[in-house]
Amino acid sequence: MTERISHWPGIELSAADLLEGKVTQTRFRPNAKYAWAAGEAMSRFLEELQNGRLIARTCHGCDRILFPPRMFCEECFRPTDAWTYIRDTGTIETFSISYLDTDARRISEPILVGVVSLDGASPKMGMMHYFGDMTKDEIRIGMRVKASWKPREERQGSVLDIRYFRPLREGEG
Amino acid sequence: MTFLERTTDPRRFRHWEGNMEADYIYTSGVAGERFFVALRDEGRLLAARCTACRFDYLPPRLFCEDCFAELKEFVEVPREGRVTAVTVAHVDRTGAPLDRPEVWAFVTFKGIRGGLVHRLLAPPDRARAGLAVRARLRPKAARVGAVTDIEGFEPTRS
Amino acid sequence: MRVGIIGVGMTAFRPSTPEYSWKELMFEAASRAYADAGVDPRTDVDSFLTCAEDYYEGFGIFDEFVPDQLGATLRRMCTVSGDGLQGLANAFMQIQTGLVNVAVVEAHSKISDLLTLDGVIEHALDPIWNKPLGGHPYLVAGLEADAFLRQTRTSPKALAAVVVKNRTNALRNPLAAYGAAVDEDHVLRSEERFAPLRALDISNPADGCVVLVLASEAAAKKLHANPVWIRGIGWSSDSPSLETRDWSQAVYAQLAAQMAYRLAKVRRPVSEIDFAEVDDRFSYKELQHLEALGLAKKGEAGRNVMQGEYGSDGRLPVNVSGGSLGCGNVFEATGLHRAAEVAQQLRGEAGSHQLDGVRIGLAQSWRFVPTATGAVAVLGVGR
Amino acid sequence: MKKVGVIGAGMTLFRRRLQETGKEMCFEAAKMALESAGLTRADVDMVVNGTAPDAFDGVHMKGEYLLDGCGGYRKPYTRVFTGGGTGVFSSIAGWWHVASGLADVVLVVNEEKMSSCQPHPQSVFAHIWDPILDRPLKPNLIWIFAMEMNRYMHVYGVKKEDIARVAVKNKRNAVGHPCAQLADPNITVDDVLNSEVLAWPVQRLDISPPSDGASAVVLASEDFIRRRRIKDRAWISGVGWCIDSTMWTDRDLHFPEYVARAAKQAYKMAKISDPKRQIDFAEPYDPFDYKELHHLEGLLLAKKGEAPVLTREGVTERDGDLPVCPSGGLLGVGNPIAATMGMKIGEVFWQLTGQAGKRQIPHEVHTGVSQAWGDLMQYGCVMVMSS
Repeated sequence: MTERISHWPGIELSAADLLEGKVTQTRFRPNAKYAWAAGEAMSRFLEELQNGRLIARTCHGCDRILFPPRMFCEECFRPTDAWTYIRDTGTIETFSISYLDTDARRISEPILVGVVSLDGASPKMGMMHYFGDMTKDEIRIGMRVKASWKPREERQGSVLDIRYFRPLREGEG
Repeated sequence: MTFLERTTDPRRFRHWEGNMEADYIYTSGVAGERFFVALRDEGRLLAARCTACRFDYLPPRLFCEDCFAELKEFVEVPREGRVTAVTVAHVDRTGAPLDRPEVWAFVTFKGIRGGLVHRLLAPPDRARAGLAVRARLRPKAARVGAVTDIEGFEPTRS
Repeated sequence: MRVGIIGVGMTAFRPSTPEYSWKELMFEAASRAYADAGVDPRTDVDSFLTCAEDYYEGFGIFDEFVPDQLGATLRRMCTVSGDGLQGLANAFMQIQTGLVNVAVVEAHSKISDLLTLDGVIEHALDPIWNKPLGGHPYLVAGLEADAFLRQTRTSPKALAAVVVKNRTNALRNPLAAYGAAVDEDHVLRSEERFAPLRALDISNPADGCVVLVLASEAAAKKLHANPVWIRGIGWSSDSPSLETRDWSQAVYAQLAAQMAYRLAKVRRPVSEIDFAEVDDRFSYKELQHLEALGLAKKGEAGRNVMQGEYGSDGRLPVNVSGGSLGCGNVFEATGLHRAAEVAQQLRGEAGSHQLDGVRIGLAQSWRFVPTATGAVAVLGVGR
Repeated sequence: MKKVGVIGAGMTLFRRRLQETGKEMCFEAAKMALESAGLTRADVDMVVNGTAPDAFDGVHMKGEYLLDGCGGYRKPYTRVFTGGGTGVFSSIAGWWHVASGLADVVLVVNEEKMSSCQPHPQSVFAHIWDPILDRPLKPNLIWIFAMEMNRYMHVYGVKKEDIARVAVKNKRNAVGHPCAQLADPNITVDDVLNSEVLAWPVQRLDISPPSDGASAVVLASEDFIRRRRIKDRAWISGVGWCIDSTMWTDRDLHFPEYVARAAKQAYKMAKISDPKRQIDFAEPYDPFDYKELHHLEGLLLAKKGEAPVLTREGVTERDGDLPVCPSGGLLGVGNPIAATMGMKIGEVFWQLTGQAGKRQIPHEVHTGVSQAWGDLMQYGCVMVMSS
């Protein structure tokens, strides 16, 4: 192809061409707003977060404790069996030290974020969250952590009812 | 059904709000750029000619959707067109009721494949297919090179 | 190789479903379909397809949020960004290759999660030529309805007859969201929206989910199923550009029907098709589609509906389910709902709206405003 | 099952911003692909479109919007979408259109116009996460990669410099690619390691750039290829696709099991029992440098944790025993998500038919594998092609 084809289509624009309107264009912001029904499992999950607890569902088909909770087991394809609380302590499975916000803008104080597998749920089951009360040099995979909850009156039924996961202190757990 | 247990207190069901919004800039593209520059600077409407299929496209296109030829030749669209279909909208773009209904038309031009969907600058009772119309443009100074440089189509005689 | 539908699962269609997440709604329809087919999705199904569009759902990549509730985890699964009948067509092709023996097609609407439906449909308009004008996207349907009525010399009363028939039919369909004892007066005195269309000419949104299980003839035999055969399927699109598409007829439906009839060896649709479920998300669309499908002569569908030919006891029952006007607009699930309805009629399991002695039925869908895309499936039993 | 061949390919330049509308880009790529196969639109029976989030281009139902540019006017046309996996998946969908016997010739056209989205295409990636579990944390897309990369490095003790070698290799390979956005003949491992830290362990040069672009391939049945006496063809000998659970925080991210399952499906169909021996080169999905390694292991072309070693030893260089991303990949050519088909399917076709010009693998190759990855770290699709 490289030999046979002399012309590769595409007209490149600079940032200025586009952003300063040097080429004709239209601008638009869609009106796309949602209120996703949380349904059976997530409504209860959010309610329990507001209570300061983490809740899971058990599946007797595969004998797992599923977190985040769901009303059906994806492994067995059957309805899950019962609600059960799990602990708010766990282990850092992986993490990142992020210098970017959602819009790819640079921030000076990095965000510590990662996945925590939670004690009481089946192995490797957990959630993504922030980490705090630790520095970017201290955070490591395998670190034991515990949820730092917002005070009861500030909790709204959101994953943000947990501020972040902080290092587990000696004697805790 | 389906699940082993169900919440029966409707107050316990929650929902979570969010959006899928962002700001967009759409380039007019290769054929669009030709059209909108001519509209903005010269007040002309251009169609793209497919020499193979022997017709002229409005809106102009980079390619013939039928024979897939690249279109490079542009011709001017006749000033007068005809209304092919009309509708009277009683709600605005968000679905909210309008105080005064808006008239919209699909306008076609002799010898042109396609046409333009736009506002019909005529009262609802005059809006009908077959009406002869002409594009009313914004004043040159107010034109930016977009389809809104055309204010709409107005009847050629009252 | 013949391909048949061996399982049908549907939830009820409802204006909103706050007690279900989208996942839970899908799980319910899937559970019903698998029970109906007698299959275990974890071991018996080779491929899963879902039909969805991101902005309807509110997700950047909806495909991510599908496999668990269908039993598709660590299996073949994909999204067809199209109507349920396009999903059905792709499952049909997968089975025809011989690679897949049993396939599952899912389509749903969780449109009550979307607060700004008008805004999202507007976002489908051409961003350069149409969207900047600031009109409501349904004006496209208003313009097309005007062109249809005039060119076919159809009376606005024919549109009212479609609405009356379908909303009344829906009263006998327990799944329908919008069954109502509507008369002509209700329709013709309802609020004007996009003249000539009035409020009751436009279907209302509903939530719901439909899952079908498909199998090759050999696999169906192994599962002891009694399939409804997909005798023919077709899909096609006219120009996406409002300006260059054909405004006088539904070319997409005509081409899709040609393909489906060719595969089904249907030569004279009027006499060979026993009943039809066609897209009626705007009242005129039912008439326009019947003509495009060759089930009515051009310009005659309006007169026929007024004469009762499309009623449950008419010559060609159309939208006995209640259609979208009666069941609700379930967006990408529309075509799959119609295929499910046809399959249930052919199996004699349509309950209080069961038709007598039907052997071959047609399901047709359109991808709604602003598209010119649609699909057709011809389903049959026996032979 | 009808035998299916790839008989033509085309692509536009990949650039941060192109002036063409999405449908114009589609047309340019589709026209090129048809011309390279010696066909016209009239020869095409059906069309498949692949394009990733609507929210990049900023058009709801953008498959419908792109339809005429893809050559879909008045033809059976379908869009398929499996996130980043679409770059290979749309060709798999094209394959079943032909292999089923329903079509003789299928045009597959993929597109992405990421420059429409302001202030940055990254904004759109905020919507790919679970609205209740993830989105309240305001996640950035790069977090996904950072978390997966960190886990991979941790479990297998992989060093960052071995990962950086992938970026260097691919950006150098891209020097011969006429469409490349980020080719760099002089880049070094130190450049990558010294580039700006975005979300540790991910640095600026670990990442492929957002791009505008389109690509197209033409697929045809064996009957058609013989009838038209088409010489330049590569046969599709195996396809596989697989999705893992939505619940990505419930599994170990060190190994892409879903890729392995897809690969096993494709190898079984292609009658490949020993992929390391029977596959001559690979185009795995490389939006980030570590992903190439992750995917080589998923494709069973390296043992778990072994891909960095193969890379360090030069095995994956264009003149190595197992050339990987000879096109320059996403890291070098650019990453207009679905349109990366130009490197994943297009390049394998060009390599197998000896048309890759400056990028041609110097030794003889008969079998290549391409792979793409998508959704929330859960989608794998694989295609094996043979000359």
